[in-house]
Amino acid sequence: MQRTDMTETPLHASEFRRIMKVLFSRGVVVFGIVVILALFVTAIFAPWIAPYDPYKLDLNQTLVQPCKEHLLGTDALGRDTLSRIIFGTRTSLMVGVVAVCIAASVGMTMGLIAGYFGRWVHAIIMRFIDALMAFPVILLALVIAVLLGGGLRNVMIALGIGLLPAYARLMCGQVLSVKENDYFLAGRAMGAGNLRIMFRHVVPNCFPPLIVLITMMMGLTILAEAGLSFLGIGIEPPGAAWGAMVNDGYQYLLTHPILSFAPGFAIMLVVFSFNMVGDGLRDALDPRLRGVL
Amino acid sequence: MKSPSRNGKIVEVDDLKMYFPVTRGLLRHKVADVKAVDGVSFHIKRGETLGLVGESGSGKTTVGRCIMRLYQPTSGHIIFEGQDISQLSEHQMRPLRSRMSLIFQDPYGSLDPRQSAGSIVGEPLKVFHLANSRQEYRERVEELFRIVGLDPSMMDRVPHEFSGGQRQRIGVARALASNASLLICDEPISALDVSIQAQIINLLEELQERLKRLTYLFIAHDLSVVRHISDRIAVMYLGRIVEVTDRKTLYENPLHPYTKSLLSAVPVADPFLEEKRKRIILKGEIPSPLTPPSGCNFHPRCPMAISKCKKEVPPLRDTGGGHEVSCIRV
Amino acid sequence: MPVLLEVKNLKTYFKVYHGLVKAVDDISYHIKKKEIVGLVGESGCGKSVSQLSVLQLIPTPPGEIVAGQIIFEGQDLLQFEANGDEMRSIRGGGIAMVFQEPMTSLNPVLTIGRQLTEGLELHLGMDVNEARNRAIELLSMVGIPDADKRIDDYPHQFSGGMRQRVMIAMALSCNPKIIIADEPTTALDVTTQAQLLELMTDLVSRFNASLVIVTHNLGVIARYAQRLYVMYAGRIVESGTAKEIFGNPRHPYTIALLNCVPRLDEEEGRKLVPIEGMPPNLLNMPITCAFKPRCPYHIERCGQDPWPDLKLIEGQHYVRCYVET
Amino acid sequence: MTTYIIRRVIQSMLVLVMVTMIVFLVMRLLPGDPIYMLITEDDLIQSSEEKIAALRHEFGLDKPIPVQYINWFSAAVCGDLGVSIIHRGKVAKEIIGRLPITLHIGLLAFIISIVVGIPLGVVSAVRRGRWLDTGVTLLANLGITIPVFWLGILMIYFFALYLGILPVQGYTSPFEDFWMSTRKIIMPVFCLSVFPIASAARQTRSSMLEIMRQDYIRTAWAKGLRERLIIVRHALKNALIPVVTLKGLMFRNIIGGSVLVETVFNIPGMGRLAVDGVISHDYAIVQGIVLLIATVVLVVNLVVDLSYGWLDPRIRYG
Repeated sequence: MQRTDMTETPLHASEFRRIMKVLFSRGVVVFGIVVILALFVTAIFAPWIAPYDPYKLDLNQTLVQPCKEHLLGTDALGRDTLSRIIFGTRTSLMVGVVAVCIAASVGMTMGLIAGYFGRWVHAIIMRFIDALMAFPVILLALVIAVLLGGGLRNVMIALGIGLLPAYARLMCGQVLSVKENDYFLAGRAMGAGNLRIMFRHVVPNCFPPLIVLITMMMGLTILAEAGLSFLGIGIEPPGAAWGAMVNDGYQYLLTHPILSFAPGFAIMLVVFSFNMVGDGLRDALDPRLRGVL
Repeated sequence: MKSPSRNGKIVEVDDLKMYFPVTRGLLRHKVADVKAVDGVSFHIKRGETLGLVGESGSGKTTVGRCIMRLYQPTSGHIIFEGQDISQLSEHQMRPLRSRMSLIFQDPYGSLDPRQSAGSIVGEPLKVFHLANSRQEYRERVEELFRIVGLDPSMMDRVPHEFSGGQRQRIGVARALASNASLLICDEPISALDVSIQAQIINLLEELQERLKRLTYLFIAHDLSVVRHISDRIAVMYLGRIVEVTDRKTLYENPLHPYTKSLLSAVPVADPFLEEKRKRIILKGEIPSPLTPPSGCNFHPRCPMAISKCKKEVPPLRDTGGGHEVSCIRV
Repeated sequence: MPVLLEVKNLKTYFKVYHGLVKAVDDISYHIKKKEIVGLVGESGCGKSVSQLSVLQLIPTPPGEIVAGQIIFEGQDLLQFEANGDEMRSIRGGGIAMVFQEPMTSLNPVLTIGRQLTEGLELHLGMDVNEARNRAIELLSMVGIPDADKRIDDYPHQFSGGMRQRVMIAMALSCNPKIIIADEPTTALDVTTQAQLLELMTDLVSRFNASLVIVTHNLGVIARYAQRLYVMYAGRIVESGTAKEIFGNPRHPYTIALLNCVPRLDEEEGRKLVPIEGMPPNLLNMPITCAFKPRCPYHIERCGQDPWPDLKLIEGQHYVRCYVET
Repeated sequence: MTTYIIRRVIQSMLVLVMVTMIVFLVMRLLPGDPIYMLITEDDLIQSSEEKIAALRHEFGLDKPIPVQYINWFSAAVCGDLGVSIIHRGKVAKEIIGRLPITLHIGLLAFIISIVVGIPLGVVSAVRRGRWLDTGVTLLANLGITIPVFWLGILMIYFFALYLGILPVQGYTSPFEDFWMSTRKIIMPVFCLSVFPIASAARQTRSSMLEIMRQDYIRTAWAKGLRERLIIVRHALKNALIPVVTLKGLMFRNIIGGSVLVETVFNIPGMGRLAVDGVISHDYAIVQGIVLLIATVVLVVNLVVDLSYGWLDPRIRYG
């Protein structure tokens, strides 16, 4: 009821300020933002923050329980767990950012083309997306990564392919709904070309939900990367990845549970933060998206 | 007041038909046509306002969009400024699009929410390369803002910072930007608050007085608004025009039974008059344009229908003085 | 005729992000038995909220009925718990509503029959068969052909006008004393609108019920209502019989409203007089007259003193204005 | 409705063909000679160039790609997915042996996620803002966050190693020893169902809140109905429509999760087989599994989509 009642009232408050206010009014969102900022800082300044060299083996100091020198203990090769977790932020973030960029750019382009041109273009692209969606992301990424020959770069490509359907579908749906609006018709009525309509009117209006999806997807991507590296795929030893650390620690679970628990907790913290910020952004940018994303 | 022109007619529509195919079943084969517009002929004189009135499903919006060539008509001719545009390609249409503009019903959906008001109004200038410099572009946009009664300092705001009435002014400014001679106003006020509607109606009237050669096709469902703003009025029912007349005759001497019932359905804000008015309440609902009735498609609801009405499609004929009606009983 | 419903000093406020919206601010009105009353105003003037408040259907939060009394058949409805048993027996049973949007006001996944019979089973204690037969009867009463077949259809299989007929049947089903129709025909075509209003006023008198028509369309009021209340910015600014108000409008807002809409019977060349400015923002409103910024007649006092009281002109005609127009 | 079903079935078949094409092309076009999928390493050492060429001809690998695809596809339809290197047997046979294990755990997790997740979401929406809602929302947010493999390890540490009330790992068929089987799958099923429960609860909650704002819910209130009736009869069915879409996707995620969970709990299911296949470059196995899983996912999606028709009359009569 109130929604219609308020429509005649021009909003003077700045949209940006309102979004910020909604975002920062929720504890978990602020928490998430802080964690994500800390994550970026840690990744950039890892060599200065980490107390030890994460790659340095010290066979005199293997499997040390948490103590003053090694807050989270050391692993079977005597490497400091905390330092390896700190360096692991680089792996997680890089995979997350690059894979999301790949997925978003390819997926959005496909969705844009499918939604804008409709008909058989839509049918072919969307059936292809449906086919991609039949494969579990982690399995698809596993296969692609191995076929491409392992390594971090290929994991990023693999996750990018695995996650692109979400972007394609969202973009396609957004384009279709934008096309329903009269301003799309207005563009055609004034004789604006396809490219102009697409990039001046359609694309900008698809962004709010995509920003939300990208944030949410960062969490999912990091989670998937952790799963892959848990299975032993991705970064080559001795590089540090949280998933691999959980797996390495698994065999010492009975005596040194911290080796598995600590990196796993790091994964959870980061993914949780991205999810919460994504939720917050969704509610702030466009409450109507609740339930869609 | 109205400026004369060569043949005096800016638009001539001749036997326009617009059918939308309906597909069904597995292979989405065509099973029928929605006869949205089914043989419509009319003309608009330069500088006048033609009101096109009808209920939802009457095809009035489709007529407007056919003239704008947002649809490819199934058959018939549309002559705009002496040129038959009904079969032109999108490429051939493009230069003509600067000569005609559309004003939409929904002041919210018709403005791109991510663009500033200034760039919405200025977009036709860019599309048609009407401004030679940034300076000229800006001046032109500012002028357009003033013409429609908006403060040019609001150019950088986005649509949601405007009220419904102001948004509709932006829509009018955009329609005027390319110096169009024909404005197709598709229900331009029905989404606005009562107290705001008059502002837009008056704006449209003032514009026509100031820019002499401006012609309106005013599409609406509200007879009193159409009668207020139009010089002549065409009444549509189920894809056909049933009556065309000037505004005075429409109210004083309507001939078609549908026009009569439409007039009687509109209540007047005067209880003394309302007590005396005769009310004609139509039977049933407007049939689907998918399966229009045979003959005169108004016959199932018509209080005057005879058996002949079921068989023959009544032609639109002139009863004198440009008063055209399509009914054999008149 | 005895008074059936009396609303006294009702205030319904909404607490929103930017502040307090006084959607309904101290309104009083009454409805007599078998009367057709109009409630006129633009969108956002609080006319719908005031009606939803009667049945305590305000979404809480953000809305809240802050003060007032709603006396229906000797009981103050505001004493009842919002979704408690007493209130629920009034809803549909004593006072029924017809909403504006026929497209969204019916549940898309339930059959028309199910939506009609549930009220009958609840309020009139009918069993499944009785309720179904009564529902068919009601549907044909509101002019739905083949009611016995169409009762098993879903709302999307009906046109807008037909859905609104179903809504009317639903409202009438439990023999309420009052039907509140909130913009019942705004979303519909003119001829359908005429059909439905005609049907509704006819059925209401057959059922011996009263009807409240909430609308922005002065013509509808002039045609059907015996009395009306004009609302602006959450307040009643003028009230009286239709003939009193249309014959002698006294509040500047009522006058402006009459002058700004085109009329079918108007003289050639008549100029509309638009109401300047915009409808008020109900957020954090001043205590002075909210129409003052748009009012051509306003005097110094209007911007200083709080809203004037309603004062009697003659008969039942009241107006809330400092200025003698 | 019939048209709808037939159209969906045909659509799914088209998607399935697309799936096989993707699998085939990925396997063929990526670096690495497919011939190595067909001959074992021992053979490879002994084989001469001619011998490989002969094999190539025998398996039709010298034919153009489309022909190869058709041959491969017709073989796959008949259940011939090639020969596994490590397992030294028909791939199809190997996979069929593992499939029931994965489905046993996966389907249980899927059902649990529906039975638990949706009511949680409903309750949370109805008690919006109360402590119950806060609790459910927090748990759901954690549930979509926690890495399954890590959760598995936590549970093993706590329930198996620390408390010692559940077996650490492994799998026993329920037909062999039902009690043992159940005890062994408790943890894997729980791990697998956490994410789908959480996302179903989140989706149901937000969709319920959205529906409760609709006009027809107001109509129902105005009729004087009881809150419980409004929730169950008027809101729930509408709210489930978007949830159903999500559940289709969820099944895919469960199968994906089983790759990790089977590794953690050392369960000899398809996921484990796929990981082993990938690590030992046994492509025939991987190809077969991917194909089978995609098919199963598509079938489940189809069933889910058809249940739309039951929920939404607009589709049933569309």
